[in-house]
Amino acid sequence: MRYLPLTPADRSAMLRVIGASDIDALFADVPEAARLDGPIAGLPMHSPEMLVERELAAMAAKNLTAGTVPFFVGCGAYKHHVPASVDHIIQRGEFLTSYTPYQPEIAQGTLQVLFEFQSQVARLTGMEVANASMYDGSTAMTEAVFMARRVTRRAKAMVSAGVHPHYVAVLKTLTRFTDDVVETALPELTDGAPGDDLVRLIAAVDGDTSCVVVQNPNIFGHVTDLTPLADACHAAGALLIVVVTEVVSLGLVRSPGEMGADIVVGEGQSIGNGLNFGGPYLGLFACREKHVRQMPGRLCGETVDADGKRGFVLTLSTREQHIRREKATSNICTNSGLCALAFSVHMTLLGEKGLRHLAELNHARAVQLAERLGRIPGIELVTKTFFNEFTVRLKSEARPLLRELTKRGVLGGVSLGRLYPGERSLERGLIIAVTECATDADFDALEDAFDEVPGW
Amino acid sequence: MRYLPLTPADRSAMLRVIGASDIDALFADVPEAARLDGPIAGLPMHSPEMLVERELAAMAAKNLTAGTVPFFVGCGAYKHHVPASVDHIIQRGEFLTSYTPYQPEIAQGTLQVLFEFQSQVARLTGMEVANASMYDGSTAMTEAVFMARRVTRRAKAMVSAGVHPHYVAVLKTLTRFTDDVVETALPELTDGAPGDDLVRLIAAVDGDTSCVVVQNPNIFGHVTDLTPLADACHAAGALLIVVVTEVVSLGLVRSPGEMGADIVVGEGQSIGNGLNFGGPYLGLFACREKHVRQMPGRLCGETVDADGKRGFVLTLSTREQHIRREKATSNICTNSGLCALAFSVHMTLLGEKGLRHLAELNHARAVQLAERLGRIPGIELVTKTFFNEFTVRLKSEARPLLRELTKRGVLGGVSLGRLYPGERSLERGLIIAVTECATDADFDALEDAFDEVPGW
Amino acid sequence: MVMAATGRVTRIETNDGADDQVTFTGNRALMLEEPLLFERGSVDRCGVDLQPVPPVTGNLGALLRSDPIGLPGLSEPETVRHYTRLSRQNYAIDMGIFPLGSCTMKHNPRLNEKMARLPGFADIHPLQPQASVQGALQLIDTLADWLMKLTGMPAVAMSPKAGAHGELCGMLAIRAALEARGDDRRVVLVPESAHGTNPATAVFCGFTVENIPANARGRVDLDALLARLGADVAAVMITNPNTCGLFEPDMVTICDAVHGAGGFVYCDGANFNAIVGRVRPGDLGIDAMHINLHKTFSTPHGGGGPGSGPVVFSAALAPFAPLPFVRKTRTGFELVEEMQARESQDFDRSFGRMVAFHGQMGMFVRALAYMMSHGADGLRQVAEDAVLNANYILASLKDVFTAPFAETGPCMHEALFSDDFLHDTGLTTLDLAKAMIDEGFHPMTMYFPLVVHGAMLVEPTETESKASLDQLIGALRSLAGRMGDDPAAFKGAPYLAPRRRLDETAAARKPVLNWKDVAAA
Amino acid sequence: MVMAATGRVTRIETNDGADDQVTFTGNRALMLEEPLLFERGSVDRCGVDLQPVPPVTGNLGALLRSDPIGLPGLSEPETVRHYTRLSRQNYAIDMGIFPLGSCTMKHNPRLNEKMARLPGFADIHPLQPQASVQGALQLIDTLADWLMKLTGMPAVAMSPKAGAHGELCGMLAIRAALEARGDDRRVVLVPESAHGTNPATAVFCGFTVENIPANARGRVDLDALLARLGADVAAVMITNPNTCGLFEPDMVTICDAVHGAGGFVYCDGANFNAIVGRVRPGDLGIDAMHINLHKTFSTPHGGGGPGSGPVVFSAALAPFAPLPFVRKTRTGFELVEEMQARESQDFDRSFGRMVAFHGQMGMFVRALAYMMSHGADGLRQVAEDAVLNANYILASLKDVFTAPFAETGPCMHEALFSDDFLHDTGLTTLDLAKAMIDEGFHPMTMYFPLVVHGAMLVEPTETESKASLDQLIGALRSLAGRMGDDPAAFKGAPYLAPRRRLDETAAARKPVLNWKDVAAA
Ligand SMILES: Cc1ncc(COP(=O)(O)O)c(C=O)c1O
Ligand SMILES: Cc1ncc(COP(=O)(O)O)c(C=O)c1O
Repeated sequence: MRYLPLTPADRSAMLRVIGASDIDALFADVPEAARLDGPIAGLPMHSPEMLVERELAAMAAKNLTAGTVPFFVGCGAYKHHVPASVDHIIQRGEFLTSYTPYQPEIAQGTLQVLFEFQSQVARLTGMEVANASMYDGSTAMTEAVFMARRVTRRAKAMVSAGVHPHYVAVLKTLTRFTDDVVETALPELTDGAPGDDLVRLIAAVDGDTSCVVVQNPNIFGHVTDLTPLADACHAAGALLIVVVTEVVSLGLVRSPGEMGADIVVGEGQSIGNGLNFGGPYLGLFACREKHVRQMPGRLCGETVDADGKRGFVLTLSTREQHIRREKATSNICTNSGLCALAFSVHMTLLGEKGLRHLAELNHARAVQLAERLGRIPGIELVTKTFFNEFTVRLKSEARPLLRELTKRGVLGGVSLGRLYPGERSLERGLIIAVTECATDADFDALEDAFDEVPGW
Repeated sequence: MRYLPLTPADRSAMLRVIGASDIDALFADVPEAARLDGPIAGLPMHSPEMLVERELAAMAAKNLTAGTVPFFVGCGAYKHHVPASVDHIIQRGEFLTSYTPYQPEIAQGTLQVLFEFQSQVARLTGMEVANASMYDGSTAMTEAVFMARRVTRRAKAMVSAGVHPHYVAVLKTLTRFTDDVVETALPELTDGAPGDDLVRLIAAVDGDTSCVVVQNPNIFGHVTDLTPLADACHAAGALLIVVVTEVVSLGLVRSPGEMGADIVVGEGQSIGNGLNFGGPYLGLFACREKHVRQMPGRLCGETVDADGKRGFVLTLSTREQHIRREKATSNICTNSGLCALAFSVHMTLLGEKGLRHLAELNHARAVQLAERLGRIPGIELVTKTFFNEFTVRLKSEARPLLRELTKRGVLGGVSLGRLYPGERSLERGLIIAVTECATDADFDALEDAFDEVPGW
Repeated sequence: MVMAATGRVTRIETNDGADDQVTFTGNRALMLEEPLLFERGSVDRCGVDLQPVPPVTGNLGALLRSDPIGLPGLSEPETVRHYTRLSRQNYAIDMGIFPLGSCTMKHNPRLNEKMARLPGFADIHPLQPQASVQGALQLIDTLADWLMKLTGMPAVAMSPKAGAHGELCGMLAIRAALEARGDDRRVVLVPESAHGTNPATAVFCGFTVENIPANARGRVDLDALLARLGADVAAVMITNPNTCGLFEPDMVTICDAVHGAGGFVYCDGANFNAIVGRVRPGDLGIDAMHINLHKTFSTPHGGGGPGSGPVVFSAALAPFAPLPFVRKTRTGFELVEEMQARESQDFDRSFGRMVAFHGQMGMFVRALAYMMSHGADGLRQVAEDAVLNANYILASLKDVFTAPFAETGPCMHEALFSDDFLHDTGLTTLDLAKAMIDEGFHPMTMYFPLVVHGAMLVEPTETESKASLDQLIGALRSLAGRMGDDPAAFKGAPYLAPRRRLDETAAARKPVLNWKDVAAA
Repeated sequence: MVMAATGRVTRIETNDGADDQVTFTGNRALMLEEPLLFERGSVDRCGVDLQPVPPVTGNLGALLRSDPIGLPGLSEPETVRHYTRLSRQNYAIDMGIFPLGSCTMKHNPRLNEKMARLPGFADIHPLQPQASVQGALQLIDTLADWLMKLTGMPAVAMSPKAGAHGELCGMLAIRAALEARGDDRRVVLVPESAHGTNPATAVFCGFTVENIPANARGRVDLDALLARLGADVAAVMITNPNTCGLFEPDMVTICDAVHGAGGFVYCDGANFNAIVGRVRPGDLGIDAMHINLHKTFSTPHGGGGPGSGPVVFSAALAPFAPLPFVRKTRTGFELVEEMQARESQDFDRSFGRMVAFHGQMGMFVRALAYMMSHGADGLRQVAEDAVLNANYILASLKDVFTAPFAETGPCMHEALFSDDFLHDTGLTTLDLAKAMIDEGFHPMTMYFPLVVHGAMLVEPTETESKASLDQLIGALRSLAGRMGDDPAAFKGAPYLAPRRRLDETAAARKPVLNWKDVAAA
């Protein structure tokens, strides 16, 4: 087998050194009953690279890829162009096939990248410190709520109706068996939605509240000024947790830090990482320096070596499971290191100038499409203040319409019917994302598809 | 522009250091009349990576790719499966973006690879020394004829009728303005063709002959024992030059060295390199040690460093243009280094065991297809002794038939009509190549296509 | 360090710390110093070209960001060079043996990377209509089928993002199953040899953890375990093969006893690579086990992640598995999300969603490519060669290092040593590790598991050749010898790496986690 | 060296050659020793899996190879590691500035690599029916159009495989043109500063070469050239900008004079990168010029190749251009091969085919991607920045090195220095070069061109940042200073590279070009 270096001759020579009669002797501890005497039935035998490639390519060919069709799907994962050099760099064996940098003297490459990544994320979010990544945005948000509890010693988390429903679901799952209290609400498919939501939160935040969790831009694409909410939180001694699912927005929109956030979590996929059908993605986690010892996940810090040269190491590990075990701030071990590298490389290529340009381009294109769709009878624009994603109310249910658009080779967005199954009040909502990848021809194709589908 | 690091600020700072008023001052030597005052007209301006990618992908999409259709085209370029690890390694920046190893202390990677490559090629061809590559098989053959002239001080090269017509054309072009004499003949579309050809050559080789050039397997796929020819050459004091256009054959067929060749040249594309519409390819060049100082191209040799450690350097450079100028053995400078690396990596993955297996597989599949096609009325098998490629005589002209097959999504081979334009005696010949990539379904598709095309 | 870019005179660190040689750049030939991105780049540099922004008036008004962000950019050439130089300061499996016990650093086939990048997998959105991603759902279903057959378990949850996330998945299912029968036992028993994620996970979902000691043979102390079982014990989290690299021979007994006492058995499957194809954990009686695709099935670690941690379940826990999951239908494949689940009988007891989308698709593709390449026969050989290599290491070093459990018989996929052999040298496992760096090796896992003193856990994996093992063995024997002769030299190691020994204490005392322009400040 | 694999004790080479430190493996942390493939592998090892061979009887009989071939194999993990380790012993443009004059080592964009690997370009056969490769022919035609417009020439031959092959193409066309008018002049004038391929090429197609001296300003000695022109002079081969990095100001005069005397002007376009977008060689009156796509248009050098050397032609030479070539038709694109050419009036004078197929498609894709990315505006900036960088180097070093032609004004894309400044040190350009290696740089081109003594030709290219140039300048100034102080140290350089200075004389005296098993022998 091509991945196995040992030859039959090697194996017998080694068995001799070990003093074992045969390979079975090494599995002597396995109870008789559990020993398998041959390959497991019902599975194919080994296969040449060429045939494996053909079989997988055949599966891949059955999927409609974002790059080949008019594409407007968002809601927490976005189609952006990733420069070819990003993929080249993350495929360098020294990055791809290394482990967590536990031996810093021969892991300065990974460590410096993490230090640079943390510094980029801190600036982007307007916070003081960021960690070396979490699994994704949804798990990062849950970790933030737990961190807020450790910081405030309070159990009640209030979650905005504008937070991605999958994120809320994850939080609910993880708090289902703890005594944490999670208060949330359903969004309404009416204009200026976030306003009411924020009013509700500001009114309700109290001395039992550990944190208020709000997403900006929110699930409908609404962008809001969170300063009043931050003030209310701080007045009540609660932390404001801001969730960002489209990090490109931070090139154009005021940062959560500037608006008063205490913890910022986000999904970093948009920068440097592909859609990958949902994973691997990149959880961003940043906060105020004063709370650093309550942070989950890995942290890379600066230090010096025996000769006084600057170097980097993993630090504050006493927060982590491999040292602190049941007292750890989180159980996370493997994180999203390589996705963080891709993010950092892409962000380096962009730089502040490129990021602002990219963000402006995304916004302008979204505004253009929103105006075009707004003119179509049966489509009402719900989101008035947005970045690159907005919600419309259709004259009929959105989910079946989307299926029709798909048949016409257009991926038109995400239906609220899929995100909020069974919620009649939302079923006519459609969320449309527009990035730099969408061409005018794609806009035309979307409009035409709307025309073609009979009476939705 | 993304590839240009200088900022406007950098540029003016540097101009100050130089003491130049502006950039134009640096182009002062250019005659007024020839100065362009702006971007050249009729060409597009700079373009984002994403748009360049789309434009080129659109062109690529117009081509019918070997991997997606039943494919039987050969004649000097072959579709083989190249393991993914080969491409990964040749994309390592340290290999991809380095130059000819003129500073050996920091080019040991490239140099050791070349030494290993030379050693692999020598073994494969059955020769004593091989160089570090030529452009491709056709130019390597021409260089071999010139080398034979230097060695024998004779001017007449006799070329077998079985040599690839493009190779012969290149030789004729390069000798058109020298006093070299090239004798050649047209192949005949009859059985046992190479026999007659060899008889002719054996009879004709004489004291004026510098070399006899023969291809094995020949253009029709015939494999022949060259020993008698080698004896005749040596008796006449001429060199035998053997051309191999499908190196995989050397895993199964007796080596040219064993048959008495003095120089072996070949096209190495089959191992490690893709079809690439004809280039870049890999010229192989090997010979007897006694002639090494007459060899063209680069040679890598073993030596030691100041501490006595083994290392490698380019050597015998006094043969080369950068030292010897008009007295050089060849004008070649840039060669096919990276293609040689790909060849060497793939050959390392195969090893002797894998190469023999691959060759047996190719041969067996070709035999299977030949038998199937032999049973089709209107198709006559011309080649009886072959490796993975054979020639058939059709009941009508082959070239139009191939176009018909192409319309049906089958790339059925190469017509002699294309290789020998205007030669009526050959126009019914079709050369069919079969590699490990061709499936039984591909065989069926070819047969069906023959059926479908009306009355050829 | 800013200076290094423009060239401050710095000394070459010679291997003995002397400074008889100087380079202006601080570089050492091919070992190049690289400043921080923040020192190299600037906010006005850019390595991308983008279409012009169409002239439309935006709608963000006062929400527009006005503050300088402070993100440096670089042109593409500078970017490629920055990261290429940094990468060269890393050790990696592509460079040599990476014998980190418990981490399973095996060869990462490049075919897998190629397959994961097929647009049909890499360029599809998790929320596309299901009709447009049937091939992706088929791939997940196929991988799930492999995992169930290899483990002999009836169900699998694919969405967990890594091993620890898989543990969470398994323990949540146990919590849900207990709740479903109105049982609120809270104690989870964890052997002291367990990986840190086990206790951390248990606590994360509201359990309380109690440790079970290891016996003199490096296995779970069966008597202690049985003695502790009772009405308050929700589950036992046990690693098999365990973190000493040993198979738990009493696994079946333990499972029966735990079940008998009304509890569940969670198996940490991080070491599944030692037994894949030779033993099906399901045959031992476990209830749940996560599988690190980034260990056993060779998806690359990428310097810390991403991973993927699918969890297989027994019939008892299957109904509580998380959402979403893939189901085969007459017409094709269906991604079962909330709504359908509510409707369907058999899944209405799912404990819910544990991640935004459907898991680590990119890792699924790689793992399946790896499984298909090996096949059922190859995977069995994987386990055998992994175990053979580890025992070869154990047999070749047990006379120079202390091998606490060698007397109990062969090990599985990793060889455990303790530091007793160092007692009279004044040196530690760490000193040995740093000396290995100069020899061109990545050290083994240090100080884990906690059951032996100064643990050194060596996991060669099946993708190391005999020659590679012989070189490691030779070097370790040579070091063991030299530690006696010249201990001082070891305290100073490493000498030849990009950095000498780094001060981790200083880093933690006053953490610098975010670049601050010293010049500016 | 076999031993290194299994671990012979070898000394660490410290920077001062002392041996106070030892590693067992011979490795120096991340700088790893790697034995030869022939020492690592064996004929029974294999890194591929193939379908079984169907049981058919072959037809090769006595032609079957029976002898052992002696080709070692390795498993995939060992193969990836072997080549990864070797690669790390190379310097490359991805690691730092590579200022090899005349070689134009500029950044190689990864977009170009990606595009060249699109199956639509990489997986098509040169002999497929033309209807099945219209996109490929379109790409060649598009690239040809760019080249003609950038050079201001009416025709281009795409098939030459590299620069020297392009020279051959151009000189063959000149030979054919002369022959067509029954003129058998044989002399080709070549400036002494010319690259070695120029004279070698001229002789290769039957010309005799005469050298033309350079003048004190580093340009062709116009008077000498004019004086030599006459009825026997077939052509002048001239490089512009020339290999001293200087523009030939008399180019137009020269072309007129040569034409007046009935000869042709071949221009070596290897330095086109200095003027692309600022000057069209066609406007200077030349007849033929090759373009190294692997220099000006950034296709990677790959450690020695492959390259690509299209040749542009004047109207006078166009009819003699080689076959095959691409022609636009009403319906699409046509590859004009022999037969059609015979039929067509305008191409029946082609000198024929110079390579088996149609040239370096893989390089064409990369070069076009590069051109489209830059656009007409960006390419002009390329030339300007290349020239600016070179002049910055010249201005920053001319006081410490000898810059023979600095007084004549600015240079173009490369700065030339001679070794006069070394006279009293007893050191050579080579010693300086080897010392640069320890500083982490690839040296500049040494001892070329031959017109100045101990030449050092520095070509930074436009893809170097100012910071990168400043570091190089700082290091060179520092070295220049130290050469006086401690010459001995320079004679021993390099100290920190994978190898110390290598003995090239020994290598040539008794060449070892093919591995022989010393053990066996
Ligand atoms: C024994 C054991 N359990 C659990 C884990 C955690 O897995 P992950 O890092 O994928 O979260 C690891 C990983 O190191 C492990 O070795
Ligand atoms: C001035 C000059 N002419 C010609 C050549 C030959 O080009 P190639 O190496 O592509 O054959 C070179 C390449 O180094 C060169 O620098």
